[in-house]
Parts: sequence; C-alpha cells; structure tokens
Amino acid sequence: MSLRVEVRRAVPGFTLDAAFEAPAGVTVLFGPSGSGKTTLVNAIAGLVQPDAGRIAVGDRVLFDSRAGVDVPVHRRGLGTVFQDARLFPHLTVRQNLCYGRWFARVRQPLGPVVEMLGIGHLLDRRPAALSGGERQRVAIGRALLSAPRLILADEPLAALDDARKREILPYFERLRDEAGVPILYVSHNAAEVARLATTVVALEGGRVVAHGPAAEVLGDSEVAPLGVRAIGAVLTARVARHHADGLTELDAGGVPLLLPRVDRAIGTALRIRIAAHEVILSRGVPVGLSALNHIPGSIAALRDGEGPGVIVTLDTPAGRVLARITRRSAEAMGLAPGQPCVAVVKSVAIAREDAGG
Amino acid sequence: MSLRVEVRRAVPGFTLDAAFEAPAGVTVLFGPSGSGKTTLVNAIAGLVQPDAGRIAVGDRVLFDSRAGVDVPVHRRGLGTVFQDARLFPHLTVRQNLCYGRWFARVRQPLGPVVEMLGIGHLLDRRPAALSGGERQRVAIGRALLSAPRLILADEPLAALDDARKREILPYFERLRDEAGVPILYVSHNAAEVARLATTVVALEGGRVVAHGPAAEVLGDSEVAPLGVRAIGAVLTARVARHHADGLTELDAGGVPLLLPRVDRAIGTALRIRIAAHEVILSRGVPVGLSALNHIPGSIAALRDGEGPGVIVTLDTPAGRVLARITRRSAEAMGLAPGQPCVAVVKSVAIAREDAGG
Amino acid sequence: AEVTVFAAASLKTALDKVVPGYEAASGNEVSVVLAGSSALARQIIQGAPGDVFVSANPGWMDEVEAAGRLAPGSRRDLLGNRLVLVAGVEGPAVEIATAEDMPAPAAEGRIGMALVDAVPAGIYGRAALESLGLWQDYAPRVAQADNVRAALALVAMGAVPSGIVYATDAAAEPRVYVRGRFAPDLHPAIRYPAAVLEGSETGAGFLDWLEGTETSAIFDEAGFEVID
Amino acid sequence: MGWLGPEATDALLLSVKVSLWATVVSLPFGVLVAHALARWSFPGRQVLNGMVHLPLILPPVVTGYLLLIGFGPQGPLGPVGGFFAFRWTGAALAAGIMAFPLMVRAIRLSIEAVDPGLEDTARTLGAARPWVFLTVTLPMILPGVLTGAVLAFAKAMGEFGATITFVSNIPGETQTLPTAIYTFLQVPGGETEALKLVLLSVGVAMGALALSEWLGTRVARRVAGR
Amino acid sequence: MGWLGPEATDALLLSVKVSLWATVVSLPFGVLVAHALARWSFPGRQVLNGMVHLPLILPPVVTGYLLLIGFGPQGPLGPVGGFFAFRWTGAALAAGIMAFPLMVRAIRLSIEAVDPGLEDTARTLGAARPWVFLTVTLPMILPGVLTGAVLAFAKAMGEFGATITFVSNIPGETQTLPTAIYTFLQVPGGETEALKLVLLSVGVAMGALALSEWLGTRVARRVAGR
Ligand SMILES: Nc1ncnc2c1ncn2[C@@H]1O[C@H](COP(=O)(O)OP(=O)(O)OP(=O)(O)O)[C@@H](O)[C@H]1O
Ligand SMILES: Nc1ncnc2c1ncn2[C@@H]1O[C@H](COP(=O)(O)OP(=O)(O)OP(=O)(O)O)[C@@H](O)[C@H]1O
Ligand code: MOO
Ligand SMILES: [Mg+2]
Ligand SMILES: [Mg+2]
Repeated sequence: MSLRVEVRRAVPGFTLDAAFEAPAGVTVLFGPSGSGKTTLVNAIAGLVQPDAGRIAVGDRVLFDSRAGVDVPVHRRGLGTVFQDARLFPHLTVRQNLCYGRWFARVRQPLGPVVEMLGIGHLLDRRPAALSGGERQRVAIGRALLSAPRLILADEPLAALDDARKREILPYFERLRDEAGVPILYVSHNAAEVARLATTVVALEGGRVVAHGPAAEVLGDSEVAPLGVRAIGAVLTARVARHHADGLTELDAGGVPLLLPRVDRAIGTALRIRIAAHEVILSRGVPVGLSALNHIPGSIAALRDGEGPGVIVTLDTPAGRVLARITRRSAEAMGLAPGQPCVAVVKSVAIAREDAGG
Repeated sequence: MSLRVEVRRAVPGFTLDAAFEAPAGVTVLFGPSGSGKTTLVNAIAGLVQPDAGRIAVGDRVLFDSRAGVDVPVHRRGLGTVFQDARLFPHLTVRQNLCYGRWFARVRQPLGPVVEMLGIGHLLDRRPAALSGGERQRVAIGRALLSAPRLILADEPLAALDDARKREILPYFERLRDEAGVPILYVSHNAAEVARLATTVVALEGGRVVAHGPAAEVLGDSEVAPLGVRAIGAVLTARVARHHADGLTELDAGGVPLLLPRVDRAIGTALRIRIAAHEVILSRGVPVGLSALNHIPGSIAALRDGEGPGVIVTLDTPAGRVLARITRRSAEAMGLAPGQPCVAVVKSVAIAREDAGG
Repeated sequence: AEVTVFAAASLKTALDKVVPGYEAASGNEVSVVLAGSSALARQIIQGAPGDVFVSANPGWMDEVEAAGRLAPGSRRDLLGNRLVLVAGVEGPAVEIATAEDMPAPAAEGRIGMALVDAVPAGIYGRAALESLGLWQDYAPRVAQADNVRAALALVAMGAVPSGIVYATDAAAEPRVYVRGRFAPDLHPAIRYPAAVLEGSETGAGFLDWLEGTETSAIFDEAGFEVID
Repeated sequence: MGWLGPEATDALLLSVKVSLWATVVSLPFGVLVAHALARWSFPGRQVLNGMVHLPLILPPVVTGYLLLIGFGPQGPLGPVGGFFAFRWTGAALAAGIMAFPLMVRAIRLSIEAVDPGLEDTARTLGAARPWVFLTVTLPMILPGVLTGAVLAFAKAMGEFGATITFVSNIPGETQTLPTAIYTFLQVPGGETEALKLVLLSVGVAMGALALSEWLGTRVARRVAGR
Repeated sequence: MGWLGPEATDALLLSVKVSLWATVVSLPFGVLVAHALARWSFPGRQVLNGMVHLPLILPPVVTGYLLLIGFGPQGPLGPVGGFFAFRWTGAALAAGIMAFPLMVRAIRLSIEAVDPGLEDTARTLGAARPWVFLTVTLPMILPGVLTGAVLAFAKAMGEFGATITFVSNIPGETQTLPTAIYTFLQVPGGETEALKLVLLSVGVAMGALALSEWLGTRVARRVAGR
C-alpha cells in the first residue's frame, strides 16, 4: 500500500505545492520550521482542504479535486499523532487509548501498547495530571490502537526524552515492517530520520526539494537537507551471529560488522546507518585500535563539504560508505579517487539508535 | 547572582522534594519524563506554591515558607519559556514580544532579538498563523525582552529543528556569559546540556539524583543520567590559532586539538565536550588515519558499562577523557589501569554543537 | 400647568377622548399614566408625583386614602360598570338574575375571567356566580387571566367559548357577543373611585372636568355608568 | 408544608414540575440549536438566531399572546393546541420558550470554547461528526449545559407574563408560584402572603443554583482532569 | 417616524435610551462580578452568585415591587430614591437589574474558557493581576462581553414587569415600548397599535443582535488570530 500525494494550497504569505509518492514503509517528511510539514499532514488527514490535488492511499482515493472526491476525515482510516498531544481532557488515559479502538476495524489488545509506552501506571489519570512527555506517549498509543491504514505522525517524539525515544522508535519500526502500515513521519531529528525512513521527502518553503529512497537521499553528499551532521550511508546487512560477549555480527556484503547485541533472528535483514562524521579513514588496515569495524574499499569521489570538510565516498563490498573528514587530513593522506582506503568505524559508533530493522 | 532552591511539594502520586544551588551560568535540569522538572520550574516562577521550602535569587528571597515570604509572580522578575509557547492569541507577534518589555526595568531594543530569532517577517501575524517552531521562537524572544533576573526555560528548543537550535543556542550562551543572567534550563538533549550547562541537576522521581558542575557530573562514568550515549568528558581549552584551512586549534593543557572554525578571539577559554562513544583508543600514536586529534594519557580506570561496553577513563594533560569501547576491544588491546594509551578523536567529531563558550 | 393622571388601564380609551377637550379648554397639559390599580396605588403611596388617581377598585383607593395621600374630601365615585357574559358565538342577550338564566355558551368549556381573588372584574364575577349558586360548579372551569382585557382576549381569540367581563370591554370588541347581563345586585356595586392627590394644585380642576357633561357623554358612549 | 396552605403547596409543586419539564424537554433542542449556531454555517442561521432570542426581546405578555394565537383554534398550531391549552403542559411550554434563549446562549458559549483541534482529532480516530459531538464536545461542554439548564430552570420558576397569558391561572393546573404571588400582590394587604411565596420560590431556585455550582465545579474538575 | 405617532416615537426613543444606559452602566459591574465569580474565591461567593441571579428567579413584578419599596421614602435606599423614582433613570435601573444575570453569565462563561496558563505567563512577564486582566483576560473575553452586553440590551428592550411596577408608565419619562404595548393591549382594538410597537421593538433588538453577531465574529477572529 502506498501513499500518493499531490497537493496545492495557498494561504496569504505561504503556498504549499508538493507532490510525492510514499511507498510502503516510513516516509519521513522533514524541512525547516514553517516549511509546511504540518499543513501537508493536515491536508492528508482531511483537516484542511487543498485548493487542488489528489491524495490516495493504495487504491483508495481520499481526495481528488478534479473527480470531486473528498472522503470525510473519519472514513480516511488514518491514525494521527500531533505535535501537541491533543488528548481528550475529560477522558482518562485508558479511555483516551480506547477512543480510536471503538471505531476501529480491528480491536487490538491494550496491553502490549500500554507496556511498550510505559503508561500502565497512568491509565486511570486524566490528561491534566500528566507531564508533557507522558501526554505524548498516550497520544501515540491512541493512534496505534485505532488500527489505521496510514499513520500520520507530526513530530511525535519531539517532547520525549532520549530513553523514551529509544523505547518507542522500535514500535514504529515494527509497524513499518510487520503491519505494512505506511507511516508519514514528520521529524527534525537526523537519527530518527535515518533509522525510520524508507523514503525521505524534504520540504522547504512549501516545495519538495529532495525526494527518494532514504539510502539515496541521505547517502547523497550533495543533498544535505538535515545539515552536514546528518550525512551518512544506509547499508543493508544480515544478522550473521550473536557472540557471547554481547556483540552481534552482521554480514554486509561479506564485510563483518560488529555492534551491540541486536535482538533479531539470524538471517534477518537490517538497515544500518553509518554517519559520515563518525567514519575515520585509514590508508591501511589499522592495528592497535579499539575500533573493531574496518570496511575496505576504494575512493569513488571526493567532494568539498561545508566549512573545512571534505566528503569522501567509498565504494565497498558492503555498499557506499560516506566519510566526512577535514581537508587537512585528506591532503595529508593524499587521498584521491580510485585509491584503496579503509573505513574505520567503532563498533559502538554504529549505535543502536542508528540501526533499525 | 545565584539561585538557591529548596522545595517540597506533594500531589497524589508524586512528591517533589528537591534542593540545589545554581550558581551564575546555566543550570540544566534534566531527568526522565514525569520526574518533576516542570513542577519545579513552576514553583520557582511562583505558579505553584510549594508545601515548604525556600527559593532565593541572589539576596532576593522569592519564597520562604518559614519566614512567610511569597513574592508575587509578577515581582519575581523571571523570564519564562514554557514547553508550549503560550503566546497571547489576541496580540500580534510584535505585541507579544513587547508585552514583557512594558513591565521591564530595562527596555531592550526589539531589533537584535527579532533578527537573531529570525522572526522579522512574522511581526504582524497573530500566533494562530504561526507554525509550532515559529511560535516557540516568539516565546523565547518575549521572555528575553522582559529583561529578567533569571530565565526559566522549560525545554524551549524541543519544538525546533536542528538549524534553528544551532542558531538560538548561542544566544543563551551569550546571555549566560555576558548578561550574567542565571538560566535554569530544562532539557532532554545531551548536546544542549553539554553545551550550555555550567551546573547540572538531574532529577528522578522528584528527587535530585546528581548535582554539580557540568564537567563533573557529565564526566563521571558512574552517573549516566542522560543514558549511555551522553557520557563524555567536558574539557576546558583555550583558542590557540585560527588556521587558514578553516580549522581552529585549541590548546587543552598543552594538547593541541583541531576543530572547525570557532569564532572566538584567540585566548578565549572554551568548554568542549568529547562524547565517550566517539573516542577511539590506540596503543600508540596512530599513523595514516584521517583523525587529527590524538590525546595521549594513561588509563586511570576501566569500568564495565551497560551491555557489551567498557568505559575507560584516561588521565591526560587535557583533563579526564572518557572512552566507551567494547569489552572485546579492551581485551584484544590488553588495556589495564596505568597503561599509556592515546585517545583518537576525529577533528570534526568534536562537533560545534557540542562545543560551547 | 401639567396634570398627571394615574388611571386604571381599562380607562384608556375613554380618557384618550376626554383629554384633548380638557387640554383645549384649560390650556393645561395632561399626562395619563396607565397601569393596574394595584401598581398605581402602591406607587402613589411611595410618593409618585401625580394629581389625580382613578382606580378600578375601591379597595386600592382605600389604601391610598389610609396612607394619607388623598386631598381630603376629594374622593368620589366617578363611574360604575356592569358585568356581562360574552361568547364567541352570536345569540340573544339575556338578563341574568338566576342560575337558569345563564346562556348556553357558559355551560360548557372554560370561562374566561380576570383573577377571581385579585383583580376587580374577577372578584365581582366570582361574587355574581356565588350569588347565583353556580360558583362551586363553575370554579374548576374558570380560566383566570391577569386582567380583564386578557380574559376578554381569550374569548375573542376563541380559546374559550365564554367569559365574564365588563360591559365596557365587551362593547369595544367586535369579535365577541354579549349573551347576558348580570343583575347589578348579584355582586357589590362596581365603582371607579377618583380623587385628587394630596398637594396637587391642578388635580381638582381635572377631576371636575371628568364630572362635566361633555365627559359624561364620552363615558356613557364607552359603556360606563356615569355616577352623579 | 402545612404552614403554606394547600393552594400554595399546589402552586409550589406545580412550579417545580413545570420548570423541570420545561428545562428537561428543551435541553436537547437547546444543545442542538446552540451547536448549530456555534459550529455550522447554513442559510437562515441569522434568522434562527433571531427567533431563539425573540422571547427575550418581547415583553412576556406578547409572547403569551403569540402562543395563544398560534395554538388557538385558528392558529397554525391549532391541531396540537389541545395538548397545551390551559394545561400544565402549556405552562411548561411557555416557561420553556421564555427560558430558551438563556439556555442556548450559555451552551453556545461553552461550545465555542471547545478546541476544534480536539474534535478534529476525534474525527481522525474514526468518529463521525455525531459521534464526535456525543463523545467529545458534549462531555466537554457539560458545565455549560448545566449552567444553561439551571438558568432555564430558574427563569422558568419566575416566569409569569407569558404563562398566565397563554394558559391562564387555573389552580392546580396552571397556577404556578409567580401567578400566586401576583394574585396576592393585587389585593391590598396581600404582601405578607406574597412574601412567603417569594421566599419559597427563591429558596427553590437558589437551591438549584447552588446545586448547579457544586455540580458544575465537580464536572469542570472532572472534565479538566484537575 | 410620522406613521408611528408622537407617543410611540417617544416610547421607542426612550426604550433605546433606557436600554443603552442600562447596558453601558452595568457592563463594568457585570465584568467585575463575572470575574469574581469565575476566578476568585472569597467568603460569600455563593451569596453574591445568588443575589446576581435573583432578578431571574423572581417574577419581574416582585423585583419591581422590591425596588419600589427599597427606593421609596421609607426604604433603605430612600436617600437616593429621588434620582430614580418615577424617572427614566429608574427605568434604566430596573432594566439593568433584570438584565444583569444574563450579562454576568455570558461573561463568566467566557472568562472560564480562558486558559489560566496564559494569565500565568503574563504574570511571569511582570504584569500584576489587574494588568493581566486588562491586557490578557479582557481582550480574550471580548466576544463574551459583547454577547453579554447585547443580551442585556435585548432583555432591557423587552423588560416590562419590573419597570412598570417600579417607575410606572409615565409618557415621555418612563413609558418604554413594552409598557406602551401593555397600554395598547388594555384597550379594545389596541392590538394593531400594539403589533406595530412589537415589530418596532423586535426590529431594534434584532438589529442589535445581528450587529453583535457580526462584531462578535470579527472580534473572535481577531482574538483567535484567524
Ligand atoms: N492560518 C494560517 N494563515 C497564514 N499562514 C499560515 C497559517 N497556518 C500556517 N501558516 C504558515 O504556513 C507555513 C507552514 O506552517 P506549518 O505549520 O505547516 O509548518 P511546519 O513545517 O509544520 O513547521 P514546524 O516545524 O515549526 O511545526 C508557516 O510559514 C506558517 O506561518
Ligand atoms: N495536577 C497534578 N496531579 C497529579 N499529578 C500531577 C499533576 N501535575 C503533574 N503531576 C505529576 O507530577 C509528575 C511531574 O510532572 P512534571 O510535569 O513536572 O514532569 P516533567 O519532568 O516536566 O516531565 P516532561 O519531561 O514529560 O515534561 C508527573 O508524574 C505527573 O504525572
Ligand atoms: O384596570 Mo384593572 O386594575 O386591570 O381592572
Ligand atoms: Mg509543524
Ligand atoms: Mg515538563
């Protein structure tokens, strides 16, 4: 099931004019504040009417200005999580959670969601007695329990602390991988984008400035929509072994990669992200270093980055790897296209947060 | 001017019982969702009355349950920025900004604040026509313009994108360094904490679980209040040179450190943070590596971390440096206390975001 | 000079005709204040600035007198009235002296009357029915309005088949038919007392004019009994 | 209630009955009309708004007359006139109509205070508009509805002009407290009796008011979750 | 206004004057009382609330009677009685008192809808409570205040019972449209004249209502920044 969006809407001082296709998986929508992300999400939800355009989820046309289709909001079968939690103040947390379930095609059990979100002790409270983060967690649970065909999440984790973010992200991943529910996810956070995104859509001033599979958009050193720090490669790897010392070995095109235990069955395909700024390049295979992962390859391109940096693209058996190093280092090392080179990555630098299944 | 807080307040299901002293500079209050940060901020602002305690800014007692002092909210002279922007919906952005100024002792000019926050084009709009991030920026400006004696910021940047965060953080720094206004800053974000914090107060379940100068609390491998990824060392360094290739050289206790250009005068003292998970250890001085920064030292301690990791504390001329590596690497390298060892840090890994003045 | 006349509201039509003549003759300006007798009486007792009071009810005039608000010796009974039975359907008018005389429309459905314990027309009507020995019978069927005009309106609009009102009201309402006249001895005499209010300089002149022959004709035409 | 005398007791009980019915029956309409005025846009919205307010603007007697004409044998509503004419039901109708603008205004204001974002959210969660209304809007406006209901009840307890004009004063059927009070005020020396009834009526309405304040605070606290 | 006749014209102008004064003068008190009831807690709050609602509960005639006695020569308010007794000012007083509960309720509901968080924020920015009220609360409740004012005006235009009982029905001084209507209804054949006045009164009040709806939408849009 895929989402196809083509929307035009003008308000004084701002025009949204965006078209993109979001295949199954998570499509992350990002862009600076005021670029129209929320407006776009609202248009898909049916809460604002586009001046013109077409919105379809799979075969189901939700809106089509030419055909005169405009499916009512409650029939769209979308789960939304807004920037502000928008909990129903008169209902307890439990009742808030069950709200969408009443109307849902499928009644999921409350338990797993409640546990995953760590809100079991809050069930009988009312929203006013929750902290900001608690509120947002309940809102996420409420949307999940409505068994939606598409989830629209407008910065759902913005108000959460890192520990909670790490707890909740896997659930979005599971949704993506298991339930096949497409997710349109607005986020400012590079780690979230890299971890979740199947497809990336970058908005700026109401227009799509970059759009494509996450690996491409994020791995393209020319498109740095999240800022320099977000550049990185997304690789596909399989779980090869679980070691006794708590490390998991992945096989990325024949290159072994070690990272802290990943609870996935052997053989599972994973996507991992290696941020360009965390890669150290070495002319030979380094010795006596604490970093465990060495990915040999050859330099495909050298491109000047922002400031004093250079972005080096390495072709390796595991796929394209990007490294951001200083121009000074590049010169000192005499790097040039075609040269062999080893990407050194600390095992723990391929952080769990940046590795998603 | 320092803030002294000693507050007890119980509501059903939650008791806040916290005491700390915040010297001049930025005191970052952090802790998981629901730990009582907002409640504490509200108590200082005078918006909730503690059951008992004492709150003083410098010589000025704002609240003292024993002495019966309870300065009215509007006399406390505090600037607040709340999680939700709380702009006045009936006023334009300009009027919102000027609101606190009407009552302020000092009338700051609007211009610099407006420019810094990038809200010049919004001045005549009303809050309802702003995006979430735009709203938060206006709220920050409004608080700044009220010329407060103390700024209370409850996750002021949570709703902002990275680019905006990077733009606004320096203003908080400037406030801290130039205006001498103490800031109590609630944040979940490790980078923000490291960059801004002079003092760190960690709350959990309404209690202070860690408290002290930022360098100590963040550099203590036993206190990992922000989660494993937040462990790191905070070092003090001076700006030594600005190189022509865009790098700035710092002098940290004799050790040269290179990082992308820092716009500070030569001789300025800076605090930089080296996250433990970004440090690679090497037995000798490495050659042929793109990482420019090598900090030699000797191992002070090896401590088992979470999961398959080990945290290595290194005594170096620059100060204590922490490294988080895998147990496998530690064993393979035969690391033991007393041994010499080099911390390898990519120049760009000491990111601007993590370096503060 | 000005003359302020406090008068029971039911006198409006007649007074409207009387006033221009008086104004022309005397050069005084007249202001007629119309309301229920009870309201007017209370206001006069509380010091309302007036010159003449014409009440539809001797009881309220007594109250005003007891409060010392009347010019001594100025009180007199100005007018009298008759009670009639009206109905929405046409038919001959009979004199009612006994219960058997009651016309057919009164035998069924509700009977519109003014409040039988409070408003003069209602009080007189109830007295008449009691004298006829019909009260027990009729009481449950009585629809009491807050004034006699409203009672008449009930009949005029067909909401009730019959009603007991003053002859003066019946005369001016084309949609109702007088079907019976109650014998005057069935109830206490219907009297409209009038008096000059204490301290008034112009009141006496107007009151005298009210008793003049010109006005008598007007009152007579309106259906009142002019009392000499 | 021996000290009251049987007529006054009847009047009291009748007043309470009439006012309760007037309030309860008109409440759903009040909520509906308030919702329509606050959130829908349709042709004739202004006309509806004006009509709702008419009883407030007109002297009560005129409203009573209009009802009398409307439900009279020749009136457009003549066919159902029998149900109301000279019966307590008519008194309830008159009281309900007189109180309607108060009820609608109170409810409307509280509907306008509900964040439309919450209603939007409920819709995205699958609730059709009527469901949104029942499960989100209505519970959130309960304090306003309560206010509207109590205002209407209090007004109904005091309604006199329209009631007596429409259904007259028939002891035990349409003689409410206000008509009884009026009756006493019409006769010299009746003030003491009238005062007794006034106190009675004030007592009942104040009781309702206090109850509503108490309930309102509780409901508001529940709704706001405080 | 020739077709109206001088008396009716007088009554119309007087009604508008009386209603405007009643509304304008009572508005500050209405806002104050509404704010007190919505946001302060003090002993006697319930009593104040009850007193404000009394005119709604009491039959208007009783209210008028109480005013008559209260401002009478022997009444507790006798000293200022001269200012009100049987003058248009008294009519305005009666109308204002009768309309007061409506005004207070409308304003109170809108105050209760204001997020206290905004008021808190204003306080942290240095505004003392009165300033907070003037600069934050009041602008935000303007639609409610407007509603309250127009309700009060409409009610004042229709007020009859209390007015005629308190200040009588003196042409040119206290004869308002409703009392004039009453007068016409007292005489046979007066219905046509009465109807004319009714239409007039309805026209004025509806005009005010429409104006307020229009203004209210504008103010609300401004306040919500939409
Ligand atoms: N009702 C409105 N009238 C005028 N402009 C509006 C209105 N609503 C939104 N805008 C403008 O539309 C633009 C897009 O807003 P939107 O809320 O979609 O941004 P966003 O990308 O979600 O930002 P953020 O990351 O800050 O939430 C902004 O410039 C905003 O000022
Ligand atoms: N009115 C209340 N009644 C009961 N409990 C409350 C009330 N207000 C807050 N709490 C509880 O107090 C605790 C602290 O809340 P607080 O808002 O201070 O947390 P926080 O640290 O700011 O969280 P977050 O990071 O999510 O904003 C929470 O457990 C919350 O549930
Ligand atoms: O004028 Mo009266 O007092 O209704 O009989
Ligand atoms: Mg947004
Ligand atoms: Mg908080």
